Amino acid sequence: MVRSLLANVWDGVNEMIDDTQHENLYGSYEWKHPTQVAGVPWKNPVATASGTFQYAAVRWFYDVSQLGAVTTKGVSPVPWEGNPGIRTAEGPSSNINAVGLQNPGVDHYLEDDLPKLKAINATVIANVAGHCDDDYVEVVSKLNDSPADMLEINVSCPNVSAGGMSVGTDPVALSRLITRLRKLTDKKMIVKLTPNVTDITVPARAAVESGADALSMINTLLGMRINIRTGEPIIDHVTGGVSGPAVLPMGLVAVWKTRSALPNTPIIGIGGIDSGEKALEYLYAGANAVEVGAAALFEPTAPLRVARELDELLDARPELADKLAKGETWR
Amino acid sequence: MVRSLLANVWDGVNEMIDDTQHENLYGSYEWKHPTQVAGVPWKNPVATASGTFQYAAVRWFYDVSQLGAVTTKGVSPVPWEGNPGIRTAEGPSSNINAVGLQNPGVDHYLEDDLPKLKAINATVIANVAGHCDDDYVEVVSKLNDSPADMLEINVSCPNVSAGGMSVGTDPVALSRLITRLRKLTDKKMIVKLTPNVTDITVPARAAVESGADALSMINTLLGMRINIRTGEPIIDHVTGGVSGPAVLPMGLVAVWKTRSALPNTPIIGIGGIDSGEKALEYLYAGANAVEVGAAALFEPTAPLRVARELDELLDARPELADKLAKGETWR
Amino acid sequence: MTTATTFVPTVAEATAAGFFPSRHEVEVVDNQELTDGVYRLTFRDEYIASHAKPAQFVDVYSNDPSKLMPRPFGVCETNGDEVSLMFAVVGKGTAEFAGLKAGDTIRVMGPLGNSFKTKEPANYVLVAGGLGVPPLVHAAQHIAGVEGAVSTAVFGYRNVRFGDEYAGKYADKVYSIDESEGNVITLLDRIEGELMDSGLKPVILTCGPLPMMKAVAAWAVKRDMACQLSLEQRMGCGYGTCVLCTVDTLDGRLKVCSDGPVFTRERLGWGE
Amino acid sequence: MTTATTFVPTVAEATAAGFFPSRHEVEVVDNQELTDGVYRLTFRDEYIASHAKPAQFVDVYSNDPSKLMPRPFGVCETNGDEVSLMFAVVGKGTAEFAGLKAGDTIRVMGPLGNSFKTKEPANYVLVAGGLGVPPLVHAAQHIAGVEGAVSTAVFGYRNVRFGDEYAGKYADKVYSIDESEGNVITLLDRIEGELMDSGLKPVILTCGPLPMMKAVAAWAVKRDMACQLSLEQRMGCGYGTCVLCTVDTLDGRLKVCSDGPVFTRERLGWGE
Ligand SMILES: Cc1cc2nc3c(=O)[nH]c(=O)nc-3n(C[C@H](O)[C@H](O)[C@H](O)COP(=O)(O)OP(=O)(O)OC[C@H]3O[C@@H](n4cnc5c(N)ncnc54)[C@H](O)[C@@H]3O)c2cc1C
Ligand SMILES: Cc1cc2nc3c(=O)[nH]c(=O)nc-3n(C[C@H](O)[C@H](O)[C@H](O)COP(=O)(O)OP(=O)(O)OC[C@H]3O[C@@H](n4cnc5c(N)ncnc54)[C@H](O)[C@@H]3O)c2cc1C
Ligand SMILES: Cc1cc2nc3c(=O)[nH]c(=O)nc-3n(C[C@H](O)[C@H](O)[C@H](O)COP(=O)(O)O)c2cc1C
Ligand SMILES: Cc1cc2nc3c(=O)[nH]c(=O)nc-3n(C[C@H](O)[C@H](O)[C@H](O)COP(=O)(O)O)c2cc1C
Ligand code: FES
Ligand code: FES
Repeated sequence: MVRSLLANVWDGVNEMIDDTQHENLYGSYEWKHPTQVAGVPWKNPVATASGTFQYAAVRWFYDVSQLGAVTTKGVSPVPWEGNPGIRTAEGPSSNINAVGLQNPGVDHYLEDDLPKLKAINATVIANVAGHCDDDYVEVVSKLNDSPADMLEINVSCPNVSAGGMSVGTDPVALSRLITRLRKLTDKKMIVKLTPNVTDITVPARAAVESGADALSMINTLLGMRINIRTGEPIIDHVTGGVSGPAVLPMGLVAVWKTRSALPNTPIIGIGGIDSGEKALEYLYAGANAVEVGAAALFEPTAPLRVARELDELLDARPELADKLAKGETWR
Repeated sequence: MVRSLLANVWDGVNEMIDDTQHENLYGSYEWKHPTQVAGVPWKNPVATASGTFQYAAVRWFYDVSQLGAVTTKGVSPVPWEGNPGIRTAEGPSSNINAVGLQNPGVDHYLEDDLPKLKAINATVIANVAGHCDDDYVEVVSKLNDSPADMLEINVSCPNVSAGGMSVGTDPVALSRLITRLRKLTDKKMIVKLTPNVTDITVPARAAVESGADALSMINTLLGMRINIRTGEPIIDHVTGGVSGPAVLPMGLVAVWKTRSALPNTPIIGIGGIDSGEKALEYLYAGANAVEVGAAALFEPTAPLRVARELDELLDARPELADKLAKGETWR
Repeated sequence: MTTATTFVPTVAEATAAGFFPSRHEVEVVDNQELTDGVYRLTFRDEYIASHAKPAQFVDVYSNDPSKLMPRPFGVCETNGDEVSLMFAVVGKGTAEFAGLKAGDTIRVMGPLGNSFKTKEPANYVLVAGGLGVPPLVHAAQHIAGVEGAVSTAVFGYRNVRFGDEYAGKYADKVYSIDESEGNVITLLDRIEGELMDSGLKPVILTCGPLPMMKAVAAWAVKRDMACQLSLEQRMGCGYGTCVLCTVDTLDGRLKVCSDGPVFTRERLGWGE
Repeated sequence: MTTATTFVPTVAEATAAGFFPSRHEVEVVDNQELTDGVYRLTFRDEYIASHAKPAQFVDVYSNDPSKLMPRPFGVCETNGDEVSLMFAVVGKGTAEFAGLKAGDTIRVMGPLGNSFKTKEPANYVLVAGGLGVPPLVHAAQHIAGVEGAVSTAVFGYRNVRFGDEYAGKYADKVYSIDESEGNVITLLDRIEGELMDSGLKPVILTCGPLPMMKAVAAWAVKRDMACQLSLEQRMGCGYGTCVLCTVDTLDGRLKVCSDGPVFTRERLGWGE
C-alpha cells in the first residue's frame, strides 16, 4: 500500500538527469572538524533530522554521504499509513506537521533505503517508531543485524504501552522500554526525547540509566492552527508537531539543562537549526553534534550548507573543535 | 529602591505633551462586540497581558481605558528587584525575557497604578506573583478590598512551596494554593497556567476544582540563546521565557485541549497574538477573550489595534459574536 | 542544463554539474493583475523554462523569513528563459506575491512533480476550473508541439474569463463558461458530440476545485474516456522528502508533490 | 506638533491630536559607510527631528518580521526634518540596516529616553568612545544653541576617526585619539589644564564602552567634576513598559530606556 512512497520520486526528473553524474556532486570536500557521538565517528557534527530526509528525494540536490550522518524516517514493524487529509500548517517561523509516522515498514527499509545509503558510504542513524513496546522490540531486533551505524529511538509517538501518551513523557514506561531494547542490540542507541514534558532531565536520566548511549533532543512541540474562514483546525488531525526556527530557544534550553544534569552523556541537539551559527549555539550549549530538520523542507540543501558553515566557524574555535574531535563537549 | 520604576517615564516626553489632551486620544469608539469572562463584562475581547503593560509608559500612545481589560504587571507582597544584568534576548519571531518579576510591591500598586487606571475607567485585572503560598495569600488579601475588577494568579513563578518549581507544574501544590486563595476573596479569580508541563489539562482541572473562576494561558515557554562570540548565554539568568508570534501554535493547542477537557470554564487565550486574525483563532479554539503580550513591546499600540481589527472581523461572524456577548464560547 | 540565475553558494557546483537546482533567487520580469485578485507573474529562469512539463509546478518562497513554507503554483506558460505563473490572492503569501514588481527578486524551486502524459496523438480536452487554468494553459502550449495531437480547452470561471486569451494562443478550440451560465460539465455535455466526432481519441486533462474534478472524473468514466487529474494538497517541502502532502489512492496514501500532482482516475478510484 | 511621516492607521488620530507617535514608517534619505562597518543613516521624520534632545534615542525595527525586537540608536544629528544616526554593524539587524538605500522605508519610534542636561552655562566635555560618538555629536549640536555654553569633544577610536568631521561642525574644540596613541583618559589628562582655565565650569557628558565610562567617572570624581553618563542595555520595548533594560543604581534597578539612558555618576555610584 505505501510501497510507492519511495518509488517514482519525480519520474519527470529521472528522465532529465544522468544518474552517473551523482558522484561529481560538489566534488570532494575535506571536513576539517569531525566529531564523535558515543564513540561513533562523524565526518562533521551535522546530520539530517528524522522525517525530513528521504534519500530518493534528496539525492538530486547534493551528495548526502558528505553529511556527518543521515537520520532516516522512523520505521515501524509493518507499513503505517499515517494520518488522512491535511497534514501540515504554517506557524510564525515554523512548520506544523502531523504525518502520523507514515512509513513503508522496517522490511522495506532493510531492503531499499538502508542498502542504498550504505552503498554511497553514508553514516546512517536508523530512527525507530512504535505504538507499543513490542513494536520497538521487533524493529530494533531486525536493525541489530543491519549495517545501520546507530539507532535513534523516537519515544515521542503516542504509545499504548504508556496509556496513549508518548513513552517519552513517562519515565517509568521509558525505563522499561529502554531496558528491554538494550538487551537486543550492541549498536549505539540514541534516545530521542520530546520537549512536551515538565522537566526534560527526568526522562533524560531515565533513558541513560536504562542503557541509552546518547540522547537527542528536541522532537517537535505540540501545536495547531485554525482556519479563520471555517473556524476549524487546518490540520485534520487537529494538532501537530511544531518545528523550524521558532523552536530554537526551546531546543537550546533542553540541551543546556540536560548537559547540566548529565555531564557525560553524548547529546545531539535538534530544533530550529538553519545556519552554522545556530548549530554552533547548540555546541556551546553542550551538544556533541546536531540534526537539521525543517530547514531541509524549505531549502533542500540546508543540512550540507549548515555543515559547511559550521566547518568554517569551527576554524576560529580550535578549543571547541578539539573537544568535539575527541568526543568531548564544551560544557 | 524600585520606587522610580513607575516615575519619570520619559521625563522628556512629559515636557512635550499636554496631559489634558489625553481624553481626545482616538476620540470615542463604539465597541460592537463585547464579551464576558466569568460574568465580568469586557468592552471587547482584548486585554493586555501581564508584564507587557505599564500605564505610565503606555498612556502616551493610546487611551488604555478602551481596551477590553488591562492586566497589570505581577505584584508581590514587597518590592522585588528581579534579575541582574542582561534580561532579554531575541529568538526567531520571539522575545525571551527574564525580568524575574521585578515590581514595586502591592502597596505601591494599591496607591499608584490601580487608582490611576480606575480613574480613567479601565477594566483592571490585577496579576499576582509569589515565591511561596504566603506571598500569594498576602497579596490577594490586600487586593480583595481594592477596586481591581478581576485577579489573575500567575502560578508560573519559581516557588518554594512547590520545591522551587512553579506551582503551576504541580497539581497538588496548585490545588492547595487555590483552595487557600478562594477563601480570601469574592473577586473573580483567573489562574494563569504555564505551558511548560506534560499535559496542561491536569493543572487546569486542579485549578478549577479548587475554585478558580477562569483560566488564562499560556505564560511563556522556557528558552535561551547563546552568544556565539563568547560561547555563553546571552541572558545572565541563562534561561528566560519565550513569547511573541513564535508561540502562537502552542498557545492555541493549550486553549483547545483545555476547552475540550473543561467545556464550561471561561478561558483567556494568550500567546503570539499580534493581529485581529490571530485573536480570532483563539476565539475559535474556545477562548472567551484574549490577552496581547509581546506584540506591545514591538508596537506600543498593538493591543488596541488588535481589538479594533477583531471588532471588524466579528461583524462578519454574528454567531460567534453572539456567543461571546452572552459569556459563551464557540466550542 | 545551465541556468542564468544565481543559486545559493552550496549548490552552485551541483548546478554546474547538471544536478537539480535547489531553492534559488530569480528576477521578476513582470507581474500584472488579470482580474480582481488574480495575477500573472513572470520571472526569468532558464532551467525551469526549458524543463517544465505541463502540470509540473514551482515552489515560490516568501521574502518574509517568518513565512517559511513553500507556495506551490503550476507553471502556466514558458517563453525563452521566462516562466509565467497565474495565481489568486487567498492568503498571506499570495498577498505578498501580488506586490512583486519587475526587477524584484523572489526565490523559487522547480520544476517539481510529475506531469500530464501527452505523448500519444489524441484530442486533449483541457478541463479547468478557476485557478486550475494555469497548468492547462501550459498543457495547451505543450500539446501544440506534439505531432498529431490537438487540444480543446474547457474552462469554467466564477466571472471574469482571465485565462481564455492565454489558452487561445495554443489550443485548437477554447470554450468557457461562467457561474451565471453553468459549469464545465454544462460545457462538456454541450461539446460531447463534437469531441466524439473529431476522429481523435479524447483524453481529459483536468485541474480545479475537488468537487469539479470529481464530477469530471465521473463524466469521463461514464464515457470510458481517459482522465488525468492534477491535484492540490498543502505541502511541507514540495520535493518528496516530508510526506506531508498525501492523497488517498487505490495504491495507498501517495505524495501529491512527487507521486503527483497528476493521477489517473483509475488510480484515484474516482467516478466509479 | 505635526509630522510629515505616515503612521500605522490606529495612531493617526492620536498623532494628529499631538500624542506620542507609536512605531511608524519613515523614508531613508541617505545611508553612507563612513568606515569599515560604520554607517551614517539619515531618514525623514519631522516629529523626531524637532523633538530629539541629546542622548535620546530612536528604536529602529527590522523589516524582517522574524526579527521583532527594537534596535536602539542614539540620535546623532538633526537637520530640518531629517534625523541622522551612526551605527556599527555588529549583528543581524545592523547588517540589514547597512543595506538600506535612499528611498527605502524603515520603521522607527522616538525620540525615547531622557537626555543630557545642558541648560546651565558650562564647558561641556563630550567624552565618547567608538559608537558612543553619535549622542555626543548631537550634544555638540544642541549646546551650540545654548547661551553661554561651550563644548569640547574628546573622542577615542579604534582607528578611523569617523566622527570628528561631524563634531567639528558644532563643538568649540575637537580632540581625538586612536588606540595606537592611547585612550580618552590620555586625552583628558592632556587637556585638563585647559579645561580648568577656560573660566567655565567643566561638565562631562559621556557615552561609550562600559570600562571607558567607568574610567571617565573615576577621573571626574577625582576632580569633583559633574559627570552624566549615557548607558546601553539590551531592550525589550524601549519605552518603559517591560522592565527588561535595567541597570543597578543606588536608587535600585532602573530602566535604561526611560529612567535613562543618562544617569549621573552619583546615581550610579561609579568612580567613588
Ligand atoms: C500542485 C499545486 C499547484 C497549484 N497551482 C496553483 C496555481 O497555479 N495558481 C494558484 O492560484 N494556486 C495554485 N495552487 C494553490 C496555491 O498553492 C495556494 O493558493 C497558495 O499556496 C496559498 O498561499 P498563501 O500564502 O496565500 O496562503 P496561506 O493560507 O497564507 O498559506 C499558508 C500555508 O498553507 C498553504 N496553502 C494554503 N492554501 C493552499 C492550497 N489551496 N493548496 C496548497 N497549499 C495551500 C500555503 O502554501 C502555505 O504553506 C496550487 C497548489 C498545488 C498543491
Ligand atoms: C540607548 C542606546 C543607544 C545606542 N546607540 C547606538 C548608536 O548610536 N550607534 C550604535 O552603533 N549602536 C548603538 N547602540 C547599540 C545598538 O543598539 C546595538 O548595536 C544594536 O541593537 C545591535 O543590533 P543587531 O541586530 O545588529 O545585533 P543582534 O545581536 O542581531 O541583535 C539581537 C538583539 O540584541 C540587541 N542588542 C545587541 N547588542 C546590543 C547592544 N550593544 N545594546 C543594546 N542592544 C543590543 C538588539 O537590539 C536586538 O534586540 C545603542 C544602544 C542603546 C541601548
Ligand atoms: C515533517 C516532519 C516529520 C518528522 N518525522 C519524525 C520522525 O519520524 N521521527 C522523529 O523522531 N522525528 C520526526 N520529526 C521531528 C524532527 O526530526 C525534529 O526533531 C524536529 O522537527 C525539530 O527539529 P527542526 O526544528 O530542525 O525541524 C519530524 C519533523 C518533521 C518536520
Ligand atoms: C517582558 C515580559 C514580562 C512578563 N511578565 C509577566 C508577569 O509579571 N506575570 C505574568 O503572569 N506573565 C508575564 N509575562 C507573560 C505574558 O503575560 C504572556 O503570558 C506571554 O508573554 C505570552 O503572550 P505573548 O506571546 O502575547 O507575549 C511576561 C511576558 C513578557 C514578555
Ligand atoms: S510536500 Fe513534502 S513530500 Fe510532498
Ligand atoms: S526596554 Fe522595556 S522597559 Fe526599558
